[in-house]
Amino acid sequence: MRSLTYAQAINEALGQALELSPSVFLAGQMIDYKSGVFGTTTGLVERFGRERLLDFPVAESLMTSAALGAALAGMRPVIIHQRHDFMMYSLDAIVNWLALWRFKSNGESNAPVTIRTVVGRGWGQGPQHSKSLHAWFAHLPGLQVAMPATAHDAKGLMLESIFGENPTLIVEHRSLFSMTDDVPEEAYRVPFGKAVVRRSGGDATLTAVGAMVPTALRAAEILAEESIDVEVIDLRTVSPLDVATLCNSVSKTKRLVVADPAWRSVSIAAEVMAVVCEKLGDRLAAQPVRICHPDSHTPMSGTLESAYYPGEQQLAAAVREVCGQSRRRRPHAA
Amino acid sequence: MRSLTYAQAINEALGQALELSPSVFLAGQMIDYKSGVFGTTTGLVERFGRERLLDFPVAESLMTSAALGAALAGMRPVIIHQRHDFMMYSLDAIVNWLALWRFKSNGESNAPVTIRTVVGRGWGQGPQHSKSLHAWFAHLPGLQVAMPATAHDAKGLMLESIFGENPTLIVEHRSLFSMTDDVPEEAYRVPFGKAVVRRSGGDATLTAVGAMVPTALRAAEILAEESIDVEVIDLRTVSPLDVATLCNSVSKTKRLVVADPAWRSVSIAAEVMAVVCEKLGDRLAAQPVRICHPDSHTPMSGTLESAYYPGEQQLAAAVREVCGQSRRRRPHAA
Amino acid sequence: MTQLTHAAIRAAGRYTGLSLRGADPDLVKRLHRFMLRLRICEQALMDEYHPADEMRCPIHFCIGQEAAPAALHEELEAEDYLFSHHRSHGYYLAKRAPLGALVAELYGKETGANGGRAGSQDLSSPVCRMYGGAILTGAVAISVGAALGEQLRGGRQVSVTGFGEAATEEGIFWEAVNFAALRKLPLVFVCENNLYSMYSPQLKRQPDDGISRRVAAFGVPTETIFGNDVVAVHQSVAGAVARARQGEGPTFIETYTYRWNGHVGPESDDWLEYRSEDELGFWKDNCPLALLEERMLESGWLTAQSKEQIVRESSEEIAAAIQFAKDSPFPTSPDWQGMNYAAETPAADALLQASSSSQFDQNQTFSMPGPY
Amino acid sequence: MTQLTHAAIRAAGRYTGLSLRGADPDLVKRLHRFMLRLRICEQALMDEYHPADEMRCPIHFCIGQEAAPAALHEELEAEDYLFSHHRSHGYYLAKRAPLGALVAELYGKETGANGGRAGSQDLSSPVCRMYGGAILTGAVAISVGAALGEQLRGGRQVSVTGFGEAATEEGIFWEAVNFAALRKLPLVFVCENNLYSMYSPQLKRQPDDGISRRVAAFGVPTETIFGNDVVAVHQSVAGAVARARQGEGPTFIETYTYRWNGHVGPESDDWLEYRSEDELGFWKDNCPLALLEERMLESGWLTAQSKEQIVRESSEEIAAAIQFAKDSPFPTSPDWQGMNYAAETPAADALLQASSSSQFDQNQTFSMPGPY
Ligand SMILES: Cc1ncc(C[n+]2csc(CCOP(=O)(O)OP(=O)(O)O)c2C)c(N)n1
Ligand SMILES: Cc1ncc(C[n+]2csc(CCOP(=O)(O)OP(=O)(O)O)c2C)c(N)n1
Ligand SMILES: [Mg+2]
Ligand SMILES: [Mg+2]
Repeated sequence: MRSLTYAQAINEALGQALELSPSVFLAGQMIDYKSGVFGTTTGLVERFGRERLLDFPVAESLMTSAALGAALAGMRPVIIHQRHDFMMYSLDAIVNWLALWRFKSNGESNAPVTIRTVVGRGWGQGPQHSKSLHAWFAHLPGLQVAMPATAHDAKGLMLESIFGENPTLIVEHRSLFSMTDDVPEEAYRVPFGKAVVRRSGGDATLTAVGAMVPTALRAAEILAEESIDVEVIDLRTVSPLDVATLCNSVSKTKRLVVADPAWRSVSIAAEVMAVVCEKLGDRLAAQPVRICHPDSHTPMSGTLESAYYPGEQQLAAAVREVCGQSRRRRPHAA
Repeated sequence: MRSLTYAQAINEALGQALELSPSVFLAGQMIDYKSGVFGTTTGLVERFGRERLLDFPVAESLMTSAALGAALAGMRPVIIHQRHDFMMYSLDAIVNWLALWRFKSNGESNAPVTIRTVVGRGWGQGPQHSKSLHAWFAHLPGLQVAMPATAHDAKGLMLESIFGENPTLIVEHRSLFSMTDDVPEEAYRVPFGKAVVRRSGGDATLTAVGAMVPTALRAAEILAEESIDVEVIDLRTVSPLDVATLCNSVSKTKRLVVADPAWRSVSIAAEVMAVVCEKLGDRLAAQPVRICHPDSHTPMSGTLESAYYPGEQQLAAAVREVCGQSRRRRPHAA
Repeated sequence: MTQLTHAAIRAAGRYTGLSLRGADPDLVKRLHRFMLRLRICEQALMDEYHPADEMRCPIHFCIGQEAAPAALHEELEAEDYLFSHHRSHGYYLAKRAPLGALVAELYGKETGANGGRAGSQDLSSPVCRMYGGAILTGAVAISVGAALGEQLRGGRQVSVTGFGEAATEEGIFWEAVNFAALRKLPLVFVCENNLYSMYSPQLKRQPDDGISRRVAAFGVPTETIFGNDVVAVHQSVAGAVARARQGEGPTFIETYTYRWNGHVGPESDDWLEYRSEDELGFWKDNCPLALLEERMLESGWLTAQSKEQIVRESSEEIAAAIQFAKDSPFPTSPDWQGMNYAAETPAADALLQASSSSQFDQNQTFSMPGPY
Repeated sequence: MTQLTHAAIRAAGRYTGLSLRGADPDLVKRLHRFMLRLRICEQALMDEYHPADEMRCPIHFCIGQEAAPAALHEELEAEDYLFSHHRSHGYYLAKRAPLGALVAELYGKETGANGGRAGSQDLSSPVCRMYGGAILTGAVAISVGAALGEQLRGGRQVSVTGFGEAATEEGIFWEAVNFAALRKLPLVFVCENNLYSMYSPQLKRQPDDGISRRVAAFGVPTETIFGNDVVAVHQSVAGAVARARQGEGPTFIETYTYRWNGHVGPESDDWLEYRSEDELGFWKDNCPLALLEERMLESGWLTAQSKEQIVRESSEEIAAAIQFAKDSPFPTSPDWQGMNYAAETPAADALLQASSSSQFDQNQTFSMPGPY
């Protein structure tokens, strides 16, 4: 099958969406230049023109509200933030309006707005350019949150969001843009709320999201050489969360490690641990472990960045810990 | 000892802070009228004048940034939001500036700003007037978050925040304003990160926060009549979280119920379950349970409000569940 | 008056400018009827509010501010968009949304405009394209998007947004003005300057009484008018809506008016001493209904009898609406998930293929992004 | 030129207005030296950036925009506040913060101005009261607070905030202007209008080239000036700072200028074709240094020799700073908790009593709050 980078897959999804329906338009700063938000919009303005790719003023808050308003006029807007940090200006629009639009209209009016947001990690982006607040948005009713880890899912979740009826946040990690995957040519969908088992194993469940998925897979490779058999789950969307896939795996392995590229406290990792413990809390063979960023803003300096971002070795160590903690008795199949 | 309402205790704390230091000032809409934000500022303008109680324009974002700037000039600002929902406009100022001010200055500059925010629950406040996003703020490094449940703690945490060096959010539930407690007259402090055991018991740990604390205590009374002995923990601050007090209790009771007045997913309740399971996850006698608001915006209608907000009966039922689930063998003391 | 301001209006004494010369009598009668009906409905709701205590939600009444909704009622098409702030009832009725559903909403009933989910301050009627909300200036920003959507799809509909003078203190207001001017959107701003944000007077919050001047500096045409002259308000609104519909861009209308009732709820808040009896008296003396009725009586377009009939009909209408609300059932057994998320995906079903799954190559290396 | 705009400046041809008449030669020499030093430092950093790839952070250079920082360098006291956006180096040096610490910060070293935590775009020097940050307009809003703090405590210090024309698109900018005007704060806004937000020209984002007109409508005095005439910029800044210090309120200065380098990083971004060679050529021809040097050479305030000396000294200084940065250690073993939270509470320790504990009465009933 055809291989595309994550950035190319997004670009293709956007191009197909613009083709499929005249109600789709994109808005964001500098989306109509060749640089095209890391290549994800490059070439689209030549095909669709400036009335479908709006280079928006630096007014993130209005951009979000305007997307909601345009949705009322039948449009399916996609708005784009070059950094997740920039969209902090738009939180009133999201929290008080977009996410509760359907609710306050008693289900009569939906707001199919897609918000793309890029997490800046890398090359000393520093504290105002590398946040990822996916935990916040997953706390919020009425909004869906996707964190595609592969080019395949980036395209399918983008299309599912644009042509779905709920407002959606798509969190894209800059470090994933150059990674490749098989990507079908047709306009296909990846559903919300369905995690995928990226690797099967019986010794421990390693749940990861977004940029931590490739890291988790590398950790699993390391552990395989030590005969530790890890099941790697890619959540794909953090709202809704696929509790069934999670619990199926943990009821088999009885051991859980969660890898989440975000601050540790009150994170998606905490939620994953909570939903698993709610169901299986008296049947775990080891205390669950989460591997996150420290509860600290992101430092610019390379040495501090290395200490800040966990890698495959830390994940592997965490899995060894949950496996070694109790006797290495293989749990019976659930 | 002297009894004050929660609102009176806050009023006294603010008055004492204004007296203790000329660098303290308050800002917020309509704080200098007799209504005084539910009585919490009534009478202060007569004592301290309009240059220390600034009736701010309807510009929550600027108010927050201006508080930070004023702190750089040596002030200790207290800003006030009549509803938590209104401060959504100020999130850029908090997330990208206030909470990371110390960090980005490498510890050279602190921002002692206190943000008071009122959660509106009750009398059909509806979806834009009853949110409580304390989970969000507890996820954020660099910010402290207090949720005083009693008049005593409301005063002590307010003073500790105003004269401490870290930016702090104080979440006040409107339903607590009329509740009384013993409140010492002097200007005293209540530390951050110290939970309090409001009632001891050995059968289950019931952890509550803010407006759920009185509810939890009522649930404990109900259960006491059934000879279920509940330990009620009032977290008091959700950032920092007092993990030691939590784990001490659960290692004794082996059973955990968390009551959190907020949406269920990715909540403080999830974090409490996560920190407990991280330490004790393979030693629980029952799956932990959280009692939260549903993952839904707040309806206005009274019948829906009643279904939305959990009460003491639901808490009691949850405790019965965790106690009944496994054999009622009393765990040995830890 | 060179520049219209609240101070200038007070200084000029009782308003004498309302003129029916050249006006269409039917139009004037409709404006009058709308205002009188609105007044009677609001008064009935205020009277009913407390003794019964069944409308369990904050309500911001609009007695004294009937003119702008009346003008909008006249000019807006069914498919036009009308956005409102917390003081929503006039705007709701301006879009011809049903009175019974309004009152039932206040009572939190399933038959309410929003099934009792929203209440007065978050009221909307999507089918009538009226959308309100309590967070200041939020709906103004959304109204820009509806105008943008119409412009992008080449529609003929106009977007109108009504709000108070305090809404201009939120930064997003100026983002809205900048963008509306930049794109010449089919948008009408209606700013009801009633002097107060709750209890705080404008000059405590803004450097001067010159909102329109500030908006004009962005290149948006503005009109400042005495807002209790419904004929003048209607004329401004009609012109602005027509220009917007013809693709001539946005207009900002500032109507100077005054709220008689307390900021929220039916009871007076004058114990807070934020406004003088004199001031309130001046504005009651400049009642938008009375100013119009004086002229209509003179010209014979209104008689004691014809007024009495409107009063009777409106009173009966609101009484029936209140009864309807009281008789309606409360919502039960909420489906929280369905209330917050749509389950169906008709567009995606029609346009997209089913998902295949991929074979992600887990051995490829992670490349840390470069400089920017 | 009636109204100064980018178009009018281009149309007028090469600038001829720079005049040294009546100027203090020492002042002019200091302005020149500052600009030349800044130019040389930025150029050296640009040259060093890529071959070495050791400055691992996004840097927004300011070649061509040296005049405003030079003017501020001249007028600000040590205790005055200076706020900056992402393009921070000129502002940092304007507050006399040490060059070595700047460069070490870019290299992410422990000896950096912020210990390598912040980098170029989030740079600050609290001890010199210079504060930057990369989120557009955020620092403008904070600068209002510093001015408010000074006003409330009766201090004499002035707050100055430097930013680009795009910062005025964020709503919070207008909240800042409204409040600064309302309270007549000791604040100076310095808007460097360099025509672009990254690659997007002003007229693609704003209805017209009239930011100052919009600000003036809030009652803030404004000055629009040709920003590459450092003498004019200095005069404006000096007047504004003096007025602010005397309690006469805020001033908004818009300096029309141009950035020679790419938006971010040392490499050209002209492959994006967002600006013409002609336009860049025009502005290089109107180099703020060259315009000044021509007049200084005429008046004998500068000679080839004296310039050569500044070049040599500055080159040595930046070379030493780069060497210092390279030789400095990287930060190690981070204390995440301490980096984000202060552990000490000196004020609370001094002013507050130890906590007693209370006996909360758990039997009191919960009272659901009333209407509002
Ligand atoms: C973001 C936000 N901040 C504060 C409030 C509280 N609030 C409700 S109404 C109001 C006054 C609004 O005044 P104005 O916009 O002039 O409208 P009016 O009530 O006078 O009709 C305020 C401040 C709010 N609803 N939203
Ligand atoms: C809130 C926010 N949105 C977007 C950006 C991305 N951004 C960085 S610099 C820039 C352009 C700024 O232009 P201007 O303010 O004119 O300053 P200049 O770069 O021209 O000096 C933008 C849009 C940002 N830093 N912050
Ligand atoms: Mg008003
Ligand atoms: Mg610029």
